[in-house]
Amino acid sequence: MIDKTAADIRDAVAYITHGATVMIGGFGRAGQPVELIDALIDVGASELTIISNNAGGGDLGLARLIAEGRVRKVVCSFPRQTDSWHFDRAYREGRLELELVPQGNLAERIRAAGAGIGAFYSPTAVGTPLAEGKEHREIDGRTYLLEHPLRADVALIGGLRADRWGNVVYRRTARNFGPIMATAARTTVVQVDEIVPLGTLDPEAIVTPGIFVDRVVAVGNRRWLRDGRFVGGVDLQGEPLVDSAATDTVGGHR
Amino acid sequence: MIDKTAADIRDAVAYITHGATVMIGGFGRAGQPVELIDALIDVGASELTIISNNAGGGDLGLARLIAEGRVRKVVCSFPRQTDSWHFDRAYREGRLELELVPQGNLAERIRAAGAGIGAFYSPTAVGTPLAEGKEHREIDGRTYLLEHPLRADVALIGGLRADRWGNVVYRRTARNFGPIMATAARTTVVQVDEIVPLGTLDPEAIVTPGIFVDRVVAVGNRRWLRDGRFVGGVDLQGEPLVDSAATDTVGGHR
Amino acid sequence: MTDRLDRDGLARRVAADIPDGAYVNLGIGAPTLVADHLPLGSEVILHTENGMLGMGPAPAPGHVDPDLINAGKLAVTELPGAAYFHHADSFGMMRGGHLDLCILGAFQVSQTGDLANWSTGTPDAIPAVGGAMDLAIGAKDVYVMTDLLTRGGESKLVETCTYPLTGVGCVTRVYTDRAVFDVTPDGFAVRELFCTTTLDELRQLTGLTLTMVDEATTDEESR
Amino acid sequence: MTDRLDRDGLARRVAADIPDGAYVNLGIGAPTLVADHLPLGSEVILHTENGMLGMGPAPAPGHVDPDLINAGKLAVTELPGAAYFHHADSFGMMRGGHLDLCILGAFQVSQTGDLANWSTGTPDAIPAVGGAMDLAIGAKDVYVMTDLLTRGGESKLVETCTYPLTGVGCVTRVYTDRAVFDVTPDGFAVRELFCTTTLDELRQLTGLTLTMVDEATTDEESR
Repeated sequence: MIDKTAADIRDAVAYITHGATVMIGGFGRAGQPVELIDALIDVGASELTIISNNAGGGDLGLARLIAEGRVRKVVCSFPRQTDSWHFDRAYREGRLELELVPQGNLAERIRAAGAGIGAFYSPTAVGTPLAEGKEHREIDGRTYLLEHPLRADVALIGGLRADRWGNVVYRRTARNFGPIMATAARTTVVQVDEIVPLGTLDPEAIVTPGIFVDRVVAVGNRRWLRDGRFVGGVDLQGEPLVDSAATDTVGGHR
Repeated sequence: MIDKTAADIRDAVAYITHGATVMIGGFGRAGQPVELIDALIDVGASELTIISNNAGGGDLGLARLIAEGRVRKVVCSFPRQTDSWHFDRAYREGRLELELVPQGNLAERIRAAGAGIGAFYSPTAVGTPLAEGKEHREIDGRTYLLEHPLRADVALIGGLRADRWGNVVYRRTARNFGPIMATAARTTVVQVDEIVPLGTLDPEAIVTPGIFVDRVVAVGNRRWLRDGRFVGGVDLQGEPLVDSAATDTVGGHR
Repeated sequence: MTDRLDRDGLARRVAADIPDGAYVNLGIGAPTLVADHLPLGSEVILHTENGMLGMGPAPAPGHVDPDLINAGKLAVTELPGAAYFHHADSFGMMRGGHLDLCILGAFQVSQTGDLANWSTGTPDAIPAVGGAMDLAIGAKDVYVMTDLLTRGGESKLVETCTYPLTGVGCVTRVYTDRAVFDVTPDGFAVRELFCTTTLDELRQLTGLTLTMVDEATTDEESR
Repeated sequence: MTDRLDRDGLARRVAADIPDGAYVNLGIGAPTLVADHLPLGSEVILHTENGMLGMGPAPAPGHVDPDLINAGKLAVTELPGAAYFHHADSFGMMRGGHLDLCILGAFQVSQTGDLANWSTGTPDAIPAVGGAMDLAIGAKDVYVMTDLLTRGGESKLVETCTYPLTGVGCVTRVYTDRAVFDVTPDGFAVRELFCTTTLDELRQLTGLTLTMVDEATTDEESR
């Protein structure tokens, strides 16, 4: 019988070792597996390379992992947030390496790792500073850059519901990087609000089939989601967004 | 207001012209848009290049299109079926060109076209006759072949339900090539059993978002699915499979 | 200041040019405001890079769903007909040319349509690119929405960008507070002047040789 | 014929080696039979290339669902826990190395693990490859299940394949009606003899220098 559920969240991340490469799902707070990250902090691994779209906000989750000095390098598209003070400080003090990847190339490189693609040609970033050092190739009159797969030792992902086979569904825009990261890591661990009996999830609506998942752990309602102000965004000039009730001052014309 | 529903199935395929490249969804009969193909036959386009996993079975759908002499070339992975007599004859008589593509490369090339990938390196078919003429490249100690996107003028797809925005869900293994073909054609036409009001389809379970779809047309219950014997398979030696009730003689040890 | 449109006026002007049924991505910052001015009864389907089509406006206070945000990480809502998908699918949608239009902010736009909007190149800044480069090269049309001048009074329309590029030759039109510009093979052409702004003023402010769009041949020239 | 296993016996023998919880693709033809012999109570999750995990056995007569078929286009059923996905995802699953095991038929297997199972190279045959090449290079282990000899009496285990290849060096084990063979750096090693078959007989039938697997070092040598 297959049972991928882990009763203790620390067991689910226990094998993450010093120097590991860890993918962390989420876009801002949505989909960020905060409880798994907390467990990872407890377990004690350090010198980690983190692959994630952002570099954490506020004082919890990925931000806390960085604050605790566990991260050596971040591969991401958008580290700069209103509340990314922990990343900002570590980066400015030179304690953290940053590899900046355009968001679409980040996603496609992760997908390529999971799908066994050796490399692919992307049109994104041609002619920009982020194209430097990359192989250029003209195909049908358009220039592309050669991009390589991004793999990880472990992926930590936030889902909504899972069953004991490791089938996972997500919630709204919290889906984001979860489904592709699940395919690109040697070990994939998913936290969900709830574990449901096998056969409960609609087979037509399962987003991550269990084949990509090694451990699922139920964390209940994620109360931290509603703690404090709902922040994390930044405008084009890097200025903080205020909380969402005040969108009028946010969507402004600068 | 957006309304992609076509009342008359012939209107949905009217712009398919002489010499067009047409993707046709389906794996065997599952997901094959038979009604759309019938309409295409009525409309009269010929000299078509067809991209489809199989080359039709029995006397309807893609098989009938071939029988009517409308097809110049087939790009597929597995033309040989128990009941692919129309393809077989046209091919043997030299009336039809065949480009054989391993199924995974076929799928990934279609996806690449839809996702704006210039080309990609695939490990499939290395060292086989199907690698001939392709660029080889070693990446991290493994050999890959360069594969290019496969595009079409039109994709004809069989789904289960759609709404007026063109959002589509599929049914079981009839999903197969539909979602990727929808992304890879200039014009995508989907036949469904039923068109449902906007907002009825679960946003978490929509497989093909309407952005990829130009026309949807309701065809009701597909009675042809249950016409005649359920055949179409072939064993490793190319011998016909008999109907499914007699699996005992099919799954045999040869 | 009657020589320029205010931000709402500009957002309304941009919105008026978006056809019914278009699939549109609104970049973070000013472009977000366009959503509030789409013509009533028209269905424009908004894409957000973090995995959604059919994005609705900001929720009522107290109805924030932390799992439902836009690319700027602001709370949004879901319209009937919405669909969710993962990040590789979302960016495949962009890169594959399926979006009709994307509206972005800018630091600079060159007369050949180069866009600079992700970095001012200052050495102490923390670099962040997000989805800007994918959007710039992916959508069928890329419109820029911005003030014509920086706070320091410099023109954002330039001969050649001095800031690091986001995309090459990707911008097709620029909506500013003083005028609308098409990017043509002959450089910027003024499509529409706002308020009391004149062509000569624009030439002075930008230092560029500007022409008026020849309406009869707009469609040919503006791409 | 007590010198070889019958097809059910062989399918049972293969099934016994599949661990609980494995993700397995059964090729069309003989390998399909393995599904009927999986140990009771073990959960082996079957993948079918046309977009499904958690595939169940053939339906009862009269319960055929034409939208629910396997790679051989035979009617199958859905187990609780099943999931559907499209073809690019299905083959990404294979190519990305996520399947533990794939069991294929063969025309020939070489002593270096090359597999030929899609074409006999006869000029009048209609070529068809399907997913064979993707499966061959994708799964963590590729087992072949076949008669040792062709109907004409020739060995399917060969020094070098003469038929067109499906994949290079991909086969890790071969289950035949007379013996089980591991593909090792030193060629085929006999893992198990069936019925009255002897090593000498196998050497005669195949014309190959065969050794017995050294059980103590199997795990090291057989990959």
